[in-house]
Formats: sequence, C-alpha cells, structure tokens
Amino acid sequence: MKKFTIERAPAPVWMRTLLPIIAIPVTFLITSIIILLDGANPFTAYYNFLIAPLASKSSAIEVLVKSTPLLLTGAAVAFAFKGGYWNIGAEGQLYAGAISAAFVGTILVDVPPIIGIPAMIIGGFVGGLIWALPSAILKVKLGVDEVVTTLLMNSIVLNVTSFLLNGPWRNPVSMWPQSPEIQPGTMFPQLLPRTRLHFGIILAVLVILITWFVINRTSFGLKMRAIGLSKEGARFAGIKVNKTMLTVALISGGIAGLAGAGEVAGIHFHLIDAISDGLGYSGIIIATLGGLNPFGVGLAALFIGLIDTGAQTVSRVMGVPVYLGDVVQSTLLLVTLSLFVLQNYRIRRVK
Amino acid sequence: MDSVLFIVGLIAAMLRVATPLIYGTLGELFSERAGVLNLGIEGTMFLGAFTGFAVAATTGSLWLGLLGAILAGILAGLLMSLLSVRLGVNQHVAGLGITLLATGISLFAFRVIFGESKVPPSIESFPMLQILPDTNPLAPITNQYLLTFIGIALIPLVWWIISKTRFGLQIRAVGENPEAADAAGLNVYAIRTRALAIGGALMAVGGAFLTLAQLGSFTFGIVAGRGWVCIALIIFANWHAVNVLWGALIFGGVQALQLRLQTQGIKLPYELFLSLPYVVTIIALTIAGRNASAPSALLKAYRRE
Amino acid sequence: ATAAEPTAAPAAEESGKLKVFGAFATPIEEPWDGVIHAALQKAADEGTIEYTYQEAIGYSGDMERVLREVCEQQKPDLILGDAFGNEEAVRRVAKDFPEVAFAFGSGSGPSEPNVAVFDNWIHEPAYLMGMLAGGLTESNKLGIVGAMPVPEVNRLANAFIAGAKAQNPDVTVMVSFINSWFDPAAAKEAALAMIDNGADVLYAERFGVIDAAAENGLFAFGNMSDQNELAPEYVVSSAVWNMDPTVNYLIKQVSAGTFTAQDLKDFSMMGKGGASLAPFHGTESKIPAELLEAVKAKEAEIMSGMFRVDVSEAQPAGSN
Amino acid sequence: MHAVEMKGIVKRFADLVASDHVDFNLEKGEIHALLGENGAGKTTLMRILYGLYTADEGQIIINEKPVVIHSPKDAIKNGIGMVTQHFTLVPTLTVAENMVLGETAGITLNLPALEKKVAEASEKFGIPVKPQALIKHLSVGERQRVEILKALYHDANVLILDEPTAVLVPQEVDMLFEALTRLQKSGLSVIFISHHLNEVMQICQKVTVLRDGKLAGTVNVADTNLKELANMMVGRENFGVKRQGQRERGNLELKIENICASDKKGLPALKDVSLDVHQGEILGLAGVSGNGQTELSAVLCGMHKITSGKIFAGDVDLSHATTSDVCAAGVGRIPEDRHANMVGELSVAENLILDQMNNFVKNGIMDYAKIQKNAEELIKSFNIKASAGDRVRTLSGGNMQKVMLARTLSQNPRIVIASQPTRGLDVGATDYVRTVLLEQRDRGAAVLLLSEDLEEIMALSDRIAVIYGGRIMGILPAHEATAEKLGLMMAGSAA
Ligand SMILES: Nc1ncnc2c1ncn2[C@@H]1O[C@H](COP(=O)(O)OP(=O)(O)OP(=O)(O)O)[C@@H](O)[C@H]1O
Ligand SMILES: Nc1ncnc2c1ncn2[C@@H]1O[C@H](COP(=O)(O)OP(=O)(O)OP(=O)(O)O)[C@@H](O)[C@H]1O
Ligand SMILES: [Mg+2]
Ligand SMILES: [Mg+2]
Repeated sequence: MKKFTIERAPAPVWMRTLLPIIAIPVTFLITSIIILLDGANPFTAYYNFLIAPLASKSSAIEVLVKSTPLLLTGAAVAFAFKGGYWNIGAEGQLYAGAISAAFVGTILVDVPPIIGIPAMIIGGFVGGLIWALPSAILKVKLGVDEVVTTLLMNSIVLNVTSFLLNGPWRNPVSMWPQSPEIQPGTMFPQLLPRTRLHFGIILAVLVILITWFVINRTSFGLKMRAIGLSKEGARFAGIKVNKTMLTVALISGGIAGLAGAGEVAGIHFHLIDAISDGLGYSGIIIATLGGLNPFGVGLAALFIGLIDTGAQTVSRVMGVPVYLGDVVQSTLLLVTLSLFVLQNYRIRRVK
Repeated sequence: MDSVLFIVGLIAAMLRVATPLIYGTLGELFSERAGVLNLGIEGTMFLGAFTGFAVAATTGSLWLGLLGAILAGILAGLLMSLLSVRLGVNQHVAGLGITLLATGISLFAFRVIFGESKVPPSIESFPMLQILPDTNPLAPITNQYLLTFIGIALIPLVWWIISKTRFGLQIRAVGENPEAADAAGLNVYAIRTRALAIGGALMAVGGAFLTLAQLGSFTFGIVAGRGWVCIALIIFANWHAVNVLWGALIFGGVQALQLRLQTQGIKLPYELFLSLPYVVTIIALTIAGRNASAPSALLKAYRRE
Repeated sequence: ATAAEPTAAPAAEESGKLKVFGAFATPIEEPWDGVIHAALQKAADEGTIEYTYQEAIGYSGDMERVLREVCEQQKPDLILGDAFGNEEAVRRVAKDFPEVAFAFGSGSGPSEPNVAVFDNWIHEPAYLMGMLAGGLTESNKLGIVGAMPVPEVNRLANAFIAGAKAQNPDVTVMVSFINSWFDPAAAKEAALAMIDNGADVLYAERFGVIDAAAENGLFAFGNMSDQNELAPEYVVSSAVWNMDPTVNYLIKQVSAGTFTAQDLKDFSMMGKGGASLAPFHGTESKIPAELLEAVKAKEAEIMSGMFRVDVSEAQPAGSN
Repeated sequence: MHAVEMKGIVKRFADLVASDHVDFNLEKGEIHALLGENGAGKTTLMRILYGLYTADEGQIIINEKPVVIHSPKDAIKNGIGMVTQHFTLVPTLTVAENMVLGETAGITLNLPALEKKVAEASEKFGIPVKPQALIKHLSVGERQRVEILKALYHDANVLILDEPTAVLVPQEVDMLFEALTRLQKSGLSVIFISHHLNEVMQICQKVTVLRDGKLAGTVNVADTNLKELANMMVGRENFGVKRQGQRERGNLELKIENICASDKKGLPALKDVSLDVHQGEILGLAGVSGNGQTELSAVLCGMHKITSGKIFAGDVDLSHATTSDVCAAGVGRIPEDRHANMVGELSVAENLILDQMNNFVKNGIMDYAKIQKNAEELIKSFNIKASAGDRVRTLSGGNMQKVMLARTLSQNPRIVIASQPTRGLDVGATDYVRTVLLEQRDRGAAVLLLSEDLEEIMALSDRIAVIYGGRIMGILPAHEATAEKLGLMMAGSAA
C-alpha cells in the first residue's frame, strides 16, 4: 500500500512556483458564489480583474503607475524586516516624505529639473528618515518596541498632515485642504506621453536593485541579515547591532519617504491628506508576499498593483458594487498567503 | 457655561466615546495575551456594526442584532485563527487582509440588502437607561446605554478571567511560551482559537454599539479608525485589563473634550490635540521601557515539527 | 484615442442615446455624490441616457486613470462627477479628450474647451432654514455641525447664520467641524456637546446630528437631501440639492452639440429648481404661523430674484 | 513487563533520517540509558514518545497496549512525562501554575489550594520546590526539579530525562540521582540521556545505544564496561585527552585587574576578580555554576559591562570594550551557549566569517568565492560534518561547536576564552575539543578555560583558579591541585 505524508521541508521548486498561481483558481472558486449572488458572470469578472488591466497598453501602464509607490513601500518594509526591525510605520514615513517633498517643491521657485528632481528625492528620503528616527532611537537606546511606536507614529503624522492642510498650507485659491502646487522644475518627468508613468518608477526599480545588492552582496547586508536572524549571535560576532539597526531603520524610513515624494512629484503635484490611503500597509503585505527579497517584492508589488487596478475595473465594467472588488482582492490575498505557507511543506510517498 | 455642567457633560461624553474602545481593546487583549496581534480589529468592528444593524433591521429585534454581531465577530476571529494560528501566516498581514475582507463583505452585503439609499437606513436603537431622573444634575453621567455599563462591567470580568481562571492561565501560557504549554499537554491551537473567537466577539460588539445604540443607523465610515485606536490603547494599558478603562477614558476624553471646546469657541489646533493620546502612549511606553509586558510569543506562529 | 476630433455629432451612436459616465470619488451613499448619481440614474430610468458609473475612486490618484480608461474604452459623450480633491487630474484628462464633455462639481471655474463646473449652491434654502431656526429657538442658541471648513461647507453655515440673525438678532450660532467626511458617531458627539451648551435647534450638515437632536426632543435641519425620514417629528426641513436641472441642461447641450465650458451654478439654485427647502412633512404644525409666513415670503423673493442670499466662503465666526 | 515498547520507529527531517527503524524497550521500574553521539537521534526518539514529534512509521506500545501519541497530552494520559533539554516552563507563571497548566477540570483556579497540593506532592516525592515562586526567578537546577515534579504530579510512571545532568552542578547531580533511585523503588521507570558514561554506569541498569539514527544495541550495565559502550557509540574505545607535562610559560597576555560586575538582576556577581594568563598556558577556572563564571565569560567576550576594574589584552585596554573591540584585539571566544551565539539561520560558511567580515570584502563587496573556499578548508581541517551551505541550525550540537571552534581558532587568536567548551558534547567530540585547546596552548596562545567539569579542568590546565561567590578563592599550579583541595575551595574555603 502506498501512503503519503506531509513533512516540513521546502517544497520542490516547481511546486513553489505553482502555488501562487494556484491561488487564482482557488480564489475564483471561493468568490464565485458571491459574484453569482450579485448576478454577474464570474468568468467575465475574473477577466476584468486580472486580464483586462493588462490587455491594453494604457491600462497596463497604469498598473505600473499604481505599483510605483508599492515597490518603494514594499522595499522599505522588506529592508527593515530583513534587518530585524519591525517597521510598521511605512505609511507614516510615506506621509512625512510627502510633506517634506511638498515643502521642497513649493519653495524651490524657478529651479531647473536638474536641481529640482534630486532635491525632491532628497526631501522625500529625509522626511521619511526623520519620521522613522524617534522610533529607531527609542528602540536602540531604550529598547522600546518598534512595532508599537512606528504604528503610533502613523496616526500622529495623519493628524499633522491634516493640521497643515486645514491650517497653514490650505490651498489659498480653492480653499480645499491641499497644499499649493509644487514648482514645475520639481515635478518628476513623464516617461511616456499621455500617460502618468513618471520618473518614480525608475527610482523605484533602482531602489529595488540597490536594496537587493546591499542585502546580498555587501558586508553591511550580511550584518543586517545576521541581526535579523539572531541579535545575540550577531552581537557576539562583533557586529554593532544598535548602529546597524539604527541605520536599517532610517534607510527603511527614507525609502518609504521616497514613495511619498514620488506621489507628490509624479502624480498629485501637491500634498493631500489621502495621498497614501494605505500604501504603507500594503508595503507590509508586499514585503511578506515577496519573502523579504527585493526581487520578490518587485513581483508582489506588480501583483498588488494589478489587483488594485482590477478591483475598480471589475465594478465599473460589470456594474457590480465596487466592494465586490475589495472582497475578491482580499480573498485572493489571503488565499495566496495561505498557499505560500505550503511552500514550506512537501508530500512524500512512503511504502 | 457653568463649569459643573461642562464637566458633567464631558464625563458623560467620555463614557459614550469610550464604550466602543473598551470592547475593541478587551477583544484585542484576549488575542494578544494568547500571542496573536489581531489587526483584523478594524474590519471586525465594522463587520459587527454592519451585521448587528442588518439583523436588527430585518428581524426588528435589537437583541438578535447584537447576537448576529457576536456570531459575525466569532467568525472573523476563527478566520484569523485559521490563517495565523493554523497556517502560520504572518500576523500583520493576515490581520490587514481580514480588515479588508470584512469591510468589503459588509459593504457589499449592505448594498445587496439595503440598495442604494439616499439617507442611511435607520432603526429604533437601544434607549439610554434612566438611572437618575433627568432633573438630577448627574443624570447625564449615569444615564447611559446598557452596553456602556456592560462594557465597564466586562473590565473586571476580563481581568478575573485572565488572571483567576484556568482558561486565563492557559491563554497566558500560550501567549508567553507556547512550547511549554504544548509540552504541558495543552492544545495551543485550540486555546489561541478560542481566545481569538472571544476577542472577535468583543470587537464586533464594540462596532455594534455604534449602530445599535449610539446611532441607530449604518453608514460606511462608521468605525472611522476606532480599531486602530484600540491597538494603541492596548499598549497604553500595558496588556492589563484594568488599565483599559483609564486608557479608553483618556482616548475618548480627548476626542470628547476637543468637540466640546469647539462649541465654547476656544481655538486650538485640534488635529495636534488629537495626536496627544498617541504621544502619551509613546511616552508611557518609553517610561515602561523594557518592562513593557507584551506577551513574549506575540507575533510568533507556533509550529511543532 | 482620436483626440483632435471636434465635438461634431456626439449623440450619434447606434442606440441614439447619449452615453454618460459618472465618476465619484466616494461611494454613492455619500450625500454629495448621491445627489449627482440620483439625477443621472433618473435620466437613465427615463430612457434619455445610457449611464454607467464608477464610485469610491478616492483621492489618491485613481481618478485620472479611471477617467482616461473610460474616455479611451467607453468613449462617453459626457462625464459628470465631483472634482474636489481631484481637480487637477480631471482637468488634465479633459485636456487630452476635448471630444468628451466634462461637467464636474468644483470650487474653481470652468476651463476651456470642455470642462463645465457646478456646485451645490444650496445656501438659499440654508438661509431659509436659518430663519426657521432663529424663529424656533427658545434658548437663542443654534448649532451647526459640519465636516470641514471648506468653502462648500462654509457658505452653507454662513447662509444659515445670516438667515437666523435676520429672523432673530439675538441668536448666537455655534459651529463645529468633525474634521472628517464620514464619522457619524463623532458628529453626534459634537451635536450633543452643543446641546449641553444650550443649543436647541441644530443644522445637520453631516449624518449623526439629527440623531442627537431627536434623542433630546429638539428640532433639526437636514442637508443635501430630504432627511425627514431620519426623525419625522424633529426634522423640520432640509436644504435639498437637486441635480435634475443641471443634468437635463447638460444632456440637451451635449446632444445638440452646443456644449460649452461654463459655470452651471444657476442650475443648482432655487430659481431654476436646483435647490429647495424640503417639504415639512407635517412639522409646519409646530411652527408659528407668522414665522412660516415670513419664510414663505422670503422663499418667494428668492425665487423671483428679489432677494439674493450673500455667498460667504470664509470660515464662519465662532468656529475654528 | 514492558512499560514502553517502541517498534520500528522512523522519523525523517527532509532528507535526513533521524530515526531509522529503531526498536526500544523499557522495563517497568528500570533506569534505562540512551546513549549516542551528538545527532544520533536520542532526543528525536524521545520527542516522538512524548508526542512532540510524530513518527513517520512505527508503533508505540504502552503497558502491552498499542497507543497513538499525537501530542504531549496523549503522552501524559499514558503516564509518560518528559524533561526536555531546553526547559518547557512559562517563565512569567509561578511553579504551581506551571504544574497545573495542563489540567482542564474546573473553571476557576483556587491557587492557594493548588499550591498546597503542589507542596504536598513535593513532600511526597521528596523533590523540594517553592510553589509560589515565579519560574523566571529560579536557577537552572530548581527549574529542573519543577520539571521533574511536574511529570510526577501528573502520575507519570515513565520519566524521560534528556541530558538532565548537563546543566547541573555536582551536588545537584547527586541530589537528582538520589531522588531517581528512590522513585525507581516506588515503581517509576526512567529513560536517562547523558553523554557522561560514568553517570550511566552509576545509576542505570540497561543501556540502549543509537548510532546515526539506527539502533546499535541494548546491553545490561552489569554486563558491560565503559570501553564497550564507547565502542558501540563511535567505534573506538579509548578516550581521554591529557596535557603532557609542564611548559615554559611566556609573557603576560591577558591581565584582569580587580573587576566587578553585576548579574542580570543587578546583584553583584563578580567581586574584585584578578587573574593573569600568560602565553602558552591554560589557566583553568573551576567553580560551581552560579558563582560568576557566566558573567566573567560574558565580560571577557565583550557581551557584559563591568562596574569597575581593568582588563588588558597585551597593551590593549579592553575594560569597556564592545564585542568588535574584543575581536579586533585578537581574543578568540568559545561561548557557553553556542545556540544563542551563532546565527542558526545563516549558513556554515557565513557563520564562519561573521566576526571577521573585513577579511572577506573586496571593493566593498563580499567576496563569496573566498568565503566558500574558507568554509571548505575549515570544514576539512576541523572535521565538521556539514557542507558550507548548510544552515547552522540543522547541525548537531557537536558540529555546531566545531563551527564555533573553527571560526575562532582559525584566526590564531593570542588569547582564547573557552567557556564550558564540551558541555553537551559526546565523548568523541569532547576529546576533539580538548585536543584543539591544547594545540592552541602549544602554539603559544593564552587560554582561559572556564568549566564546571573538574575532571576537564584538571586534565587540561597548567594552573587552576577557583571562583566562589564571585571571588577568586586562590590559584594553584596543576601539580599541587588535587580534587579534594579544589573541591574545598569550590565550596568556599580559601586556599
Ligand atoms: N526539528 C528538526 N528538523 C530537522 N532536523 C532535525 C530536527 N531535530 C533533529 N534533527 C536532526 O536529527 C538528527 C538527530 O537529532 P537528535 O536531536 O535526535 O540528536 P541527539 O541524539 O539528541 O543529539 P545530542 O546529543 O546533540 O542531543 C540530527 O542530525 C539533527 O540535526
Ligand atoms: N528545527 C531544527 N532543524 C534542524 N535541526 C535541528 C532543529 N532543532 C534542533 N535541531 C538539531 O537537533 C539537535 C538536537 O536539538 P536540541 O534542541 O535537543 O539541541 P541540543 O541537544 O541542546 O544540542 P546540544 O545537546 O548539542 O547542546 C541539535 O543538534 C540541533 O542542531
Ligand atoms: Mg539531544
Ligand atoms: Mg544534546
């Protein structure tokens, strides 16, 4: 008689590649009921969800636009997690980056892009870094749990944003809570005419490549990985744990800040209070889906960008409530994550 | 206005604003003491708010509505357990996913059941209890919703359950050292699952308070981030049930005070004012420092080989 | 897409019906977008247009994508929506698709060649409600709970205050903002704070306020749509915004090929039926006859153009 | 009659067969030793019996009845108790609470009553514990007693002890053996895992030896001897490495002057400790656990701060050094807790360079070819049973220790701090480590050996210091040191 046992060991490579793909039909089965309930055709729904956004060039480019900040927040979170720093604050750091980029963008009157764009990048990075600083310092100096403080800092920056937009920065023309428009010289250039694809995507890809390189090819990367896996072990080996962790936390905050700068300089051209709408939290999901590997993060960000876009397309094209998109999206996410767990198992036949 | 009236009104408002926070935080307390950070709280509260309302509106019974909310909350807790406890999915991500899912399902069902309504559908909500006659100057404080009283009464009850009962001991054990609990013959999964289910139920009641008592109607922004406040609150409370009361009153109080100062025409940058509780929490945490008593196994999935 | 083509024969699709798209930043339950959606839905139900829409687009960058996709794929004749918070995105897309007519709720002016703007100009009924409130109050204290101090909200509050003062020079009006578009529980708390502070008639710019009033047996006024059903005893009336005139005008213009970028303000005012004071649903029995008469008279003056309600978009005094 | 029969047990971890058709029988009322090299599969077999692992194949029979054990709960129901190597107690709970954790009857906890019951059990089984104490405040020995009592409290008639003596001081070992013998008389069956063959000879009646996951044989203690057991385990008979003669010692290399330090709770742990270690000598530091060795070792490794005093490595002042300063000064460290002081999830190759990364960086980039080559060389010269890419976590204890030795000693340190270097290692690995330490001394390094194993201290040291209560009680040259003298000093009387 042949029996099968499930054991805890990395599944074969083909299986690991297959699992995330299986997530789609599984989600399809689970959510079909609710789609049918609303009188829609599940196949059409899925076509619109996953294929339609890629079918035309312009919507495929929009998926990239959507993925641009996600690549950055995903990379920010993955970088921090890899270094053993649980940064849940990418959302807040993104806002801080957006605030400081919006500030830089308004004060740099009449600068050429050659100055304006680097200034925006630095502005975003520094903004995110500054917002990451208190939690990082509390962590390394006093051992205060960073999961908590970074999360709380998110709530604070939202209030700060709202304060700025309702107070000193309120748009003087429209009186709407949005900052004045940034200077033309500080706007990220469009990459393709009549699309919103902007320089931010290049920045994001660069950040992905750089973080991958730093993590996997430099001694700093080995240090941060060692810390991420065992702080005591790393300390024993002479690695300066606090200094390294502080650096990791600040770089992570800076990267998240870049996402904010990108949204200001490439999409909105001013600060608004809904500038993120959860991009930082999506970053956690993306970092996890991507297995904390920058390249994995790249794929995961594109995937989330796709289903984010698809969720709206479905509702519009099929005339179903937009919330159906949310349901399918979150189910797909949870199913994918669950199947990812199976990557750590394999089935063996015993005689 | 006379300052006694102001203070009485403020305290009464504080209690109302604090009620959903108390339920949500006690719910989160169960999850976290068992070692699971449940970021599904915002969605679970929303699901409770919706289910409670929908059931009450369709059956005409507020109590059935409350029951419906509780069942929905338990389901959300069980889903969190399936993902984060059984399958070992990263707790942050599972929780965020559940918030997304629970919110989406609620809103979708809302459309299906109530259609596209111009004004939010409403029901006759739970009345306030008349403890003191309205003429008594303290009446605003004492005359609250039954759910507020129950919420406050739950605090000592939860303290008792966690610290004095066998189940509480088991929760603490799986939250501190699941390996030890397992070796002692406890079923770590089952205990965490139960804690999550109870936690989910409490969170859902917190949401249902908004629709069944405070407002009598359901709209899509109804929870408005209260779940995230609870996450901060539990830290403020240092994972102790009794501190939840003070925390909820402070967080609720700042919100109530802010609205009340506005009516007095007092100018203050209220956005910054609203940040105060978070800043206070960070400071409290800094003072507690390494003594903060987060359960040791929080965020860690338990796996036997 | 073929961008440069003129606005020639727009309505000449096979169905013969005008293709209209609604682009809403919020879910359609939100009152502002709800009014636009209702008017378009009505036109669709009557068979005059072919209507599709997208709701909950949000403010974080999706508006531009949705509009572009719709323009390219669905090629609508007319797009309506709210541009607040998405102002630039809407205008950028409009520039690239001059063959499509855009009519958006906006705080800024129209832009050539194809962006017309409208807004909820219900300050007139708000003024009338102010008069009613001023006459009904016994404590001489009124309360207004609004979302945020933006011009669209400010001018309603200011008109309400002006009406109340005209009717009763002794009133004071408290104004609170909850700093959120949707948080009925907070709105209710703000209202309760005002009641504790002596207010006995409330203007509910947001949901949640009427609840507080009804619980305390006080009169309240609704906003945007007729909200009497929320508390039939206590909701005296509401400032109703009606987009039908705007929508009908737009349909006519676009069908005729005569659409121009213009401010459609007038179609949202009482004179053209775009704004009105909601029916009393029996609450008039509780209103002193002479007050009712004064309000009716003022209403008639406004309708005939004899009286103009001042538009003030500054943050109302007594709020912060 | 058999208390436990395990038949044809198979357990695989990925491609490794940790238990390969093993049969194991335990008679009622016997103390049965389980022997084997590091990684032979002892712990695995016992974790299967206690339900912490599930066997892939095989059968378990208890009291002549086949049983299915899926979890510790099932095992406890079948009268099996286990004290695992890494204790499984909840540190924030009290002793009594830990004891009753697995019980399910009743809603509320009547703690005073439970504490009384625990106290009674403690009395009855002759195992002293403090029911109200928090586990986190207990010493290792006390925790072990709690674990044992916990098993007995739940009516275990089979008690599994996984390397119980590795963490105990000699007096505690005596107490344990005394208790075990007593309990045996009242009918308890015990499975006893140890790497100390003399302990096995002392209290066990039967011995089962595992080798590479397979059963090597079961023998009666009465019919065997140390050599035979050693042969069964590793295929050779002679063990024991000893220092050969006195050597001329060189210059002063490690100078410790009047240092004081506190322990984790903030209580004074080191009081005015002064020691000199010269080139080419091994200075042994003997002492009963808990008298300051852990803190001294942590201080010298740069992991713990001193409150006063001075430390010099040659001319380099290391008094307030961090771990990286210590590495830079050429101090090699072999820590007490190898699990905590390596990064288990990193590969062998990466762990091997973790404290000397700068030697493997080219233009700011890690030179992975060189890292690989380094690993292969060290694996070969230190005879590590692993490949360069294996994660250290998956290595057996002995091999993990070899990785640590290789990393430290390949850098030719001028000073070696070796703390409990052979704890938990099998006889073969122990010999190997001792040989390597002697080689270091002969090479001219100054070696400070901290060990609770007196026999080890006497076998290797040129001079022997004794620590008690955080103070140095005296220093003897090896030829003057006798077990008796040292024993007295370790108990607190001055030399
Ligand atoms: N959970 C696990 N996953 C993978 N491999 C494991 C696991 N547990 C044990 N092993 C491997 O199984 C083999 C047997 O390990 P086991 O713990 O049974 O050895 P042991 O005889 O107890 O050794 P020691 O004397 O060091 O305690 C070893 O090679 C070990 O690396
Ligand atoms: N999850 C795991 N995967 C692979 N190997 C493991 C795992 N857990 C433990 N091992 C290995 O199994 C062996 C026994 O594990 P255990 O936890 O009992 O360590 P140990 O016996 O304390 O080691 P030592 O006795 O040498 O100090 C160890 O050698 C360890 O390397
Ligand atoms: Mg072992
Ligand atoms: Mg061992």
